[in-house]
Amino acid sequence: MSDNQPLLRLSGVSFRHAHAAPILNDINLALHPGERVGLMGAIGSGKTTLLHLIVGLLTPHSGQIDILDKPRREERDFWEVRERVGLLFQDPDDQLFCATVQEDVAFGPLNQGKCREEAHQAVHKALALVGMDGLEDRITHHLSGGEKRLVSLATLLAMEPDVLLLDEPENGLDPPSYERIRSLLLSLPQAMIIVSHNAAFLQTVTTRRLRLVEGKVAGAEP
Amino acid sequence: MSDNQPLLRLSGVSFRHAHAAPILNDINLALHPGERVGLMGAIGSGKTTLLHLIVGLLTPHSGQIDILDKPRREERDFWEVRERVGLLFQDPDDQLFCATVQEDVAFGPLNQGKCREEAHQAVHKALALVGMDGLEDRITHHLSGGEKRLVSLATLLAMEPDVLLLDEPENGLDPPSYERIRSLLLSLPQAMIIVSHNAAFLQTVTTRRLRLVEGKVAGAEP
Amino acid sequence: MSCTTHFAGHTVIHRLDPRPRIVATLLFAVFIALDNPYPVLATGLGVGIVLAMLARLPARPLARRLLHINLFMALLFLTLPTTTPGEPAFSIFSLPFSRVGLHLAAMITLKANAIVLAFTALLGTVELSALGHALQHLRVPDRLIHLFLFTLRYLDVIHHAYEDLLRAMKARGFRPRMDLHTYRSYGSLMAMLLVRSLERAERVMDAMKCRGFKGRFLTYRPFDFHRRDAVFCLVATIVLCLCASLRWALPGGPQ
Amino acid sequence: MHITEGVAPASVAAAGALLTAGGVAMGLRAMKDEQIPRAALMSAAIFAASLVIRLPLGPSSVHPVLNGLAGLLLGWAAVPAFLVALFLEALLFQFGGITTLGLNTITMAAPAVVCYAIFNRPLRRCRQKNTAFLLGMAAGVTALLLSFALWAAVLVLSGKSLIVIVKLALIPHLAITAMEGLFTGFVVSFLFKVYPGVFDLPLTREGGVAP
Repeated sequence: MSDNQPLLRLSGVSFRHAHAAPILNDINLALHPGERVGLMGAIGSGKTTLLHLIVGLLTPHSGQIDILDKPRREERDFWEVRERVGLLFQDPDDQLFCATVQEDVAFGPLNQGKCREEAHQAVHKALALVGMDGLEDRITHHLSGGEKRLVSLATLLAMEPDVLLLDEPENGLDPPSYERIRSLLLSLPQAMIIVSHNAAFLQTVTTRRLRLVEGKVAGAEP
Repeated sequence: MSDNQPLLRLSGVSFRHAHAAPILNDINLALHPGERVGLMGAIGSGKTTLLHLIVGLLTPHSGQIDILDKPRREERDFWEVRERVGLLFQDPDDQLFCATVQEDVAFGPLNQGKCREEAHQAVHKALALVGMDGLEDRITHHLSGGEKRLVSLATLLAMEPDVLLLDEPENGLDPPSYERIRSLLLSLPQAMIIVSHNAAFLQTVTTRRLRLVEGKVAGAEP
Repeated sequence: MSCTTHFAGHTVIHRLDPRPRIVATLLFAVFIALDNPYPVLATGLGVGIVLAMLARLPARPLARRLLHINLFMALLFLTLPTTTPGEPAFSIFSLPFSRVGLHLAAMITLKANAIVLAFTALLGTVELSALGHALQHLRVPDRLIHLFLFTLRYLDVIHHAYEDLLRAMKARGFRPRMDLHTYRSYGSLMAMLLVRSLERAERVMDAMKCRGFKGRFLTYRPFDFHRRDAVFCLVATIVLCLCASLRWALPGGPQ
Repeated sequence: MHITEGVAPASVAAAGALLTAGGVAMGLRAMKDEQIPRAALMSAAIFAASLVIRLPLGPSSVHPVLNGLAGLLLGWAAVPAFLVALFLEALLFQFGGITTLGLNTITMAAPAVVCYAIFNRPLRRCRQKNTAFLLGMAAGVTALLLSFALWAAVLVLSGKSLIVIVKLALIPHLAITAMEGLFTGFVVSFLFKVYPGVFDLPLTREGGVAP
């Protein structure tokens, strides 16, 4: 590991649902600037749970989460986290809840307290980044699968995050969209954690890869 | 090809959605008793479409489908087909819709006109086959991903089909469930068409493999 | 396939700002729904027809809508004149058709067709989420607007989920019959989709939180008011005034 | 069972609009911003089902109405939910209409709220699957009978001679009511088994407890 401060660090984090076996058990993990970490594991191994813990959608049963040099415990602590750590959901239909692309991408910046003019510029910039500029007025549910994924990513980028958490960003895409997402992720400067089943994809996109097995981070793979 | 009658035969079958390019173009394919055919191809290459055509959920644009020695054209023709050809959907959440495992597995037999007692026996037998006996009263929605896949398979087996069409049966399973599905498929007597992205899986499970490329069956692979 | 599509197009009507279209439609509909003499209703129907032509509404879907309405109207024409007592206008097979009944049925039919045509031409041509935002600009409560927009956004998603499950049921040999098995199966389908909708609602809420939602909904869509919109307002005002003066000037109108 | 455009005279339509405005205000007050997605998704599921599902009935088939179910799940929020659904139906299919929107909302949503008031609490206390089925069935039947009564009242207020339409609709409506009862019973008993907390949701709204 490098000696600069990690953007986020999980120390001894465990999580379980009420009355169930632990899903995550004593997880230790750090993400440094410039890193792109791949996270693999079977269905139900807790990959998504891990991402949700980082942005405070779930609360760990034990352990500590430090993000951007501060310990984060309560809902209020995570308000700042969510403005600087963007989470891409598995299903774009969960992420894109507004009627048009424009409104959806503007939702984050408006919540950050930006005025309409600034939000408008952020929308434009984010859509240009993912190569979807000019589609501001498209109806969200008329987009193709690949377009939805790209717009979802734009909704995150419009908030100018330092970290991206991506839950199966390539899953279910046709070859051209797949390639587009792949090269886009390689071109972005943010540190990332990318969850996927696709070893080949992670191999080309990430700088190191981890596997979740029985609630533990089971050593880095090549 | 063997000289016995094929269970199903597609002759020159083409399909396209309204106002779109053809997805399947002049497909010829036969499945004989005892065969397990693997079907590969990129996302969007029409693998799922092909399975849906066979059970009459979609209607081909041209060409002929013969199943169990009869040409099948209209909805009525496929009523019999659906009782003898079981289709496993990609996403178990599309297949399982009843409150308990028992009700879900009994759904097919009840549709076949079996009485409650007979249906109950069919349920028991099918769950035993997939190694899930004793779970009759579990809430389907609360099962794990691997369990849902096995129960989905049981819902088909309860109808005692002659042919199984399986859409990515191994996708996303953890190693134990994967192994369980693999050995289960090898032990079943039915002829099968198995769609998958996983070449290694198809290699060990199927007797021959085909690939869909640009709407055509592009020659058998070893 | 989408079940939430409007009558898209590029006509003069489509290009108008939705806000004055909403106001004009409401005023027109309320006015026509009042007691009116025949010439006013005929004028109203004429206005509806002109609007439908200006919006170039596609013939088939429009015919289907009008048929739907007018089947009910046909029922009124059969029942009202034969059951309403009064001086008979004519009789068929010695069954008298009363003048009062015929008058009532004719009034309702004219009103309904005039309103439906204007409503479809002016509001059926607005993209639905834009309509929601236009209503927001017209001071409809924010929560009601967001309820509308969310319902609209997820209607197709849920509709697809229904179709996928129905297809899977069909693949397992399901054929709807009039028996308990069918009702129970449809009941399970409905309930399963409710459960999945609730879970999706939680994920949507999570996605909103992740993008900085802190309890207050902020969305915004601007509209532009052009000169053609001013012209539309002027024409709409003139037409409504003419109809109103016709109503009060004619014998039989309110005094 | 919608009231068609043009049938109701202005006074009746205005009364319906006023009542609906009051009900909607109640419904919106009982709902917080973060509960909007949940209310919308549930009402979208109910609305979509009422379009897609066709229950066989004799030689024909009918769509379920589902306002009893909506009441059990949404409470007062059923009123704005039905306003939205009926507005969409008027726009997309010309069922109902713009001048009768208020009347149609009351016809559908008032029975929903009544069902909520009568059946929600017993349902939350109930421990038996069969009781849940019966409560659901009672809610479905009550809602449809009330809706029919309101619909008939609106027609008769609109013109005494329209009572003939009411008479014609009575028998088919009773058949539909029976089916709706069975259907709602099955839905409720499923939810009771799989997701019993779902019937607490309207309450968290009023109590202001976090979801």
